[in-house]
Amino acid sequence: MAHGTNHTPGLLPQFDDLEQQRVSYNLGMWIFLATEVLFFGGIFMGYIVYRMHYGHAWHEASRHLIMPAGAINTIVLLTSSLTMALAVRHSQLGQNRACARLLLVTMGLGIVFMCIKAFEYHHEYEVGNIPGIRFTYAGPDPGQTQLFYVFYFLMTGVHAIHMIIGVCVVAFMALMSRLGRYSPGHHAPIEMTGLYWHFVDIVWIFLFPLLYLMGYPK
Amino acid sequence: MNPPPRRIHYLNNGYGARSWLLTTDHKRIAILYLLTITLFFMLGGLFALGIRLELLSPRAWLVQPETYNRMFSLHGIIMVWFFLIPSIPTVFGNFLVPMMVGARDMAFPRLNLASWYVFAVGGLFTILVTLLGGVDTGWTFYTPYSSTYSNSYVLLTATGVFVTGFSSIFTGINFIVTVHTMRAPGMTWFRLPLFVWANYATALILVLATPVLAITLFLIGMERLFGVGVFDPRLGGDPLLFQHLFWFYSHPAVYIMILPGMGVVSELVACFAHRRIFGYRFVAYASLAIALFGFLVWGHHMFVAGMSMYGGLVFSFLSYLVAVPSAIKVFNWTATLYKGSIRLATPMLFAIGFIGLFTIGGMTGLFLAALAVDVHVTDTYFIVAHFHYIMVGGMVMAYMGALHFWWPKMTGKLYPERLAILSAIIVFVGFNLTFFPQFVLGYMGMPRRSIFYPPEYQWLNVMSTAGASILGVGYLFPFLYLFWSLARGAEAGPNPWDARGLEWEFADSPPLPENFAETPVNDREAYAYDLPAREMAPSQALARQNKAVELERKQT
Amino acid sequence: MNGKRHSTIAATALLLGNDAWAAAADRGIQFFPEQASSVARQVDYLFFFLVFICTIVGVGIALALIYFSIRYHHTRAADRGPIRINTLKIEIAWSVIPLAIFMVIFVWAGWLYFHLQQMPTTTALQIYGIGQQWMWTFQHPGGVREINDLHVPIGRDVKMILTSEDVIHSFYIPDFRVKQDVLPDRYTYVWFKATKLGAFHLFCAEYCGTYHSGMRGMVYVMQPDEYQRWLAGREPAGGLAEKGRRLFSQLGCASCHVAGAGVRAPLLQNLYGRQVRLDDGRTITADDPYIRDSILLPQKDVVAGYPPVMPTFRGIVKEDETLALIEYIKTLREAAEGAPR
Amino acid sequence: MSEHIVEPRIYVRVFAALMALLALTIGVSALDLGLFNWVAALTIAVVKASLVTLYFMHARYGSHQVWLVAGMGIVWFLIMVVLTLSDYVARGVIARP
Ligand code: HEA
Ligand code: HEA
Ligand code: HEC
Ligand code: CUA
Ligand SMILES: [Cu+2]
Repeated sequence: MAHGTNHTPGLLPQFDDLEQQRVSYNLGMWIFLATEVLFFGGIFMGYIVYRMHYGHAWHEASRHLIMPAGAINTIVLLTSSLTMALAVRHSQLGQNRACARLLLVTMGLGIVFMCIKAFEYHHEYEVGNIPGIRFTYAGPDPGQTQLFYVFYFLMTGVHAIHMIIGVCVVAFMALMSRLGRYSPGHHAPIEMTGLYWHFVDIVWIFLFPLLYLMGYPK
Repeated sequence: MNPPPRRIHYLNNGYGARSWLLTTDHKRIAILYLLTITLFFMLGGLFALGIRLELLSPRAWLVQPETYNRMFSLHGIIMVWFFLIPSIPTVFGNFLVPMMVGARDMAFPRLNLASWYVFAVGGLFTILVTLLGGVDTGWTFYTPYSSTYSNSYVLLTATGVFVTGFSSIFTGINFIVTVHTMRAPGMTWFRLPLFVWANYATALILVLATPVLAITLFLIGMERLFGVGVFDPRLGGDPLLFQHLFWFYSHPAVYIMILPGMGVVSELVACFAHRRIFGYRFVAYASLAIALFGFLVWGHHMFVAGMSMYGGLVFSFLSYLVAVPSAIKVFNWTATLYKGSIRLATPMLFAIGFIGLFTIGGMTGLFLAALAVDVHVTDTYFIVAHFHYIMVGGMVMAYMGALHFWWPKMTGKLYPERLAILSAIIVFVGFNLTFFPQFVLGYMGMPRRSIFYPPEYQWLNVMSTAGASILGVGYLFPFLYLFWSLARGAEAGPNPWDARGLEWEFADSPPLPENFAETPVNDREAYAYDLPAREMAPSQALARQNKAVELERKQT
Repeated sequence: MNGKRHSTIAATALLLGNDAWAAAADRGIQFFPEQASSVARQVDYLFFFLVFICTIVGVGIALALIYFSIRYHHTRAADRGPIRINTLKIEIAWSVIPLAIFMVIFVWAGWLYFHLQQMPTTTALQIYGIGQQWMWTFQHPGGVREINDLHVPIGRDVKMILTSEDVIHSFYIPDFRVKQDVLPDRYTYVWFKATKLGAFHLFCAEYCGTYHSGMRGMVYVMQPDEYQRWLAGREPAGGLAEKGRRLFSQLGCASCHVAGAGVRAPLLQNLYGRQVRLDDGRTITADDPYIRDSILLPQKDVVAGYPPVMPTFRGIVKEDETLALIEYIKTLREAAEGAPR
Repeated sequence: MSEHIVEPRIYVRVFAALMALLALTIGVSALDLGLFNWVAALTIAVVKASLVTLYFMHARYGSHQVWLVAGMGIVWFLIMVVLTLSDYVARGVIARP
């Protein structure tokens, strides 16, 4: 500490006590998540407009996605959210090792999600459904169908970027936790990671029905 | 007697490049921002001079159309995102918000520093674009021109602005959290200075609007990279969707560009009228109301864009609602002067200039929100005049006012008052000569973004150019004498204006690295000009000396 | 051409070296646009009203600022006691009174806008306008085409049907106080009734690229008989509909849209203006955008009872060709039995 | 310490509810309910998201600042959607649901 005004471990100099610090971090993270809502909101806005505009073509196109893959991924992500919530709980109780373990599980599930996603992307590539890279669709309404895939890749792609960031952060947090950097009074970073992870999960909760289920029933 | 111990403050607390580039001190970060945005202001101003020079003639006499288009695009982009949006929040907001609430620093000092780096990276992108040959889409990036047809560095520019957006978001988060959790004892919400309220409202907009700009630019980038048609009608997209998303950000963004200025003016008017601000609560709530209602009116930029008539009516109506809180502010400032004890120092001149010019600019906004009139004047110089009146006549005036008002606090020096008054007058005159003719031009029908124009518009353009050169001189002056004052200016002392507020009453000029020797306890309303200014407690002076000795010892 | 004299680049010279410049040049110094259409005066009244109100308010505020600055200057003795006015009342007053004024403006302007948006019906002269980087093409009903200039009769409603070949443009005649953005792949409309003879500027008001400001011309308002003579003097080889008829067979439309063709497709006689039932149950009026969509986006609105087999002609027919086809389809009035005409 | 520590039991229950809702939304999508498919899918998604927010993210135990901020994100998104759609609907672009 530059001026040696306080000595509580983990307490940053601009704060008076750990409680103020925790509340600040928590609030900051929530505000960040609100910005994320609007960031995704922009794409969702586009989705809504075109979906209402090109209902038929989008309906058809949606059926070509691998719905079971999306469903499995939903299960994977929801499970990872559970393990994340439990990890945060352990860190609240000061059980750093248990926390680290659960964070690793969370991270693992995140990686599973990414693998399934990669498999799907690969499939779309094989079929030739990736606009701008390999788009060979030849059915009716090519423009509108392409637009569906544009949104599919935009939405899942931006989500996947968030997942990658999330996996990295969770891995780092697991390490820090294992090193015993946190205590019941000071574990705001873990909590924030948890908030972020759950948020990314929530985005997927919406993406799944919007992208995969709208083609059903015929 | 011993020589007084060397006074330690945030400026002499380390000199190396590291001590600046790795600083987490909000005051130093404010200085970093000040330098950066001054650079961008000069760059943007240079382009403005280029525009004005070219428009001396109705034909292309100085540059080619390609170049002209790049000039106004870069002018707009740089002035908006790299000067005006960061201007007051990141310089004075950063410097003052923690001090005004009585905190040692922002809630997230490292995030604060990160925001400057992110800003600098975005700025480098933009400078790179400028060097490579520029961008020609206008600051509005309308599709499908920007996504498909433009042959300029749209992608790089969009990346630059996208990156800078994160700097806005970081700053916004910091402000909100700081105001919520870092207030000193006794600093209740309704004792906060109005500058803090204004920056709080600004931060709300920064946080809620900027991500939409980010995603919109991201989509443009995708379109340019992969040729996918999110906004391209040829591929099934809708260009109006782009406009909706862009203005959903950019209209609130214009309030980002005025609210902090309003906050500054509240401080200046109260200080130099030596009076409690009239209708404190109304002014505070008006800031929040502007932030909120500002999100409901974006469609007024699209009245003739092919939006539905119904949409036009709704957005016009809402635009009138958002004008009311601005009106409240103008009336309250004016009323504050009543029965005041007025000193017409430089900051006050800028503040009065702000009120007058903002009123003109705002009231011409009412013309634009009037549907049938907007049909005629949209995309003409009337618009250009409208927003320069608000942004240059309003916000830049407020920025200059803030610079003069807090310069003694930031540097500990006084600037030469006479020269400063002279420059304020030059700026005012030059400004009106530059932009008033543009209202006339606009109603006559001269389209904006035009290098060629019919000859009958020439005389007004010549007037405008003449004004711009006067304006340029007016802006050059402060550069010189402020620099001069760093070396030669008189010592300011903690409270040269006899102002109220924690930063004046409890902190030195320049302040200590941690702002206050001990956390101040606030026992008053804001703007308690009816009471004498509070003195720093002797214990504070003592603590300061002890600290100085301690630092001295460390350095040797 | 006097263009060379003015500019070094040929393109600029070309764009700017036309008669429009000469015509504009003798206008001398002006402060105010001419009122050359039926709505111009109405818009100006509203404008003057706004100027009036805002001048009063603006001057009032300025005077107050100056007066207080002098009266209460710190060097002068003055009453500086507390203010004995009910703050709440005064705050409410200066919120509500401006709001009331704003509402007057809103209603007035909204009403006028509504008027501007009501397209004139049958009697209007319909002119197609196509914007492209960086010129205007106008097509009169007879098929007469002109570039950048627009000739219209005085005293008659003119309805412009506008579209763009590439980016967004904006059709703007300041002296008429009308403006409308022109979008690719979509029709937008604007109408005016010229009330003054003469030449008026026509601008592109939406930034559209390098020569955006060169994308302009003149609107010539003429007496109706003069306009007719002008039209007749430039009668093209074939009218717009004639061109459409040629395209109709060239593009193979006729192979489906005739009675007894292999593919079962609707006959197009009497289509224009009729109500069409679609296979999803909607009913839609067969207007310009509908026919345009039928050609360019056939799957969007499929006629009830027909298979959705019509191929899209997007990318195959240009905007002006689409217009010609539409114009031709409009002429298919008689309940003919065989192939059209 | 004002922080709330949630029992694992509750987490597991919430998780079970989420799984059930997932099954439900897939199930409902198999039935042809017309427009109601959309209503159902979105309602279920909103419920799921709320569960995650309230329990996993502890919003339920959060301060009203947190509620305010979280609410703001959603309300602002709705502002964007409602006003934008008001244009599209009035333009008649969006006809088919
Ligand atoms: C800081 C920036 C700023 C601010 C604060 C504003 C404030 C306002 N603006 Fe402005 N505007 C811009 C920057 C700004 N604008 C820019 C950059 C553009 C162009 C973008 C582009 O296309 O490039 C633009 C364009 C623009 C348009 C679109 C024009 C067009 O392209 O067709 C409209 C239309 O409604 C508009 C309206 C308003 C209104 C109603 C306000 C109101 O908030 C103003 C409220 C204030 C007052 C009204 C003054 C004080 C009031 C009184 C003293 C009350 C008494 C008055 C009476 C009773 C009459 N603005
Ligand atoms: C946000 C802030 C902002 C500011 C501060 C300004 C400042 C100025 N602007 Fe700007 N302007 C915009 C925002 C701004 N503008 C925007 C958003 C557009 C729309 C762009 C678009 O259409 O896309 C625009 C467009 C615009 C146009 C219309 C171009 C067109 O449509 O064709 C014009 C024309 O006169 C103009 C002029 C000026 C002038 C004369 C100034 C003056 O106030 C500038 C004064 C400053 C100086 C003169 C420089 C001072 C510096 C020095 C003197 C130092 C000298 C330098 C060195 C020593 C290195 N501006
Ligand atoms: C392969 C056969 C085929 C060709 C070629 C074809 N059409 Fe069609 N057209 C159809 C069918 C089938 C329909 C009815 C289903 C539908 O609306 O898509 C139709 C519908 C239409 C309609 C709407 C008719 C109504 O009653 O509402 C118009 C207008 C039209 N076509 C114009 C054209 C034009 C112009 C061309 C040539 C450029 C053309 N068509 C070429 C098969 C064809
Ligand atoms: Cu066409 Cu500008
Ligand atoms: Cu606006």
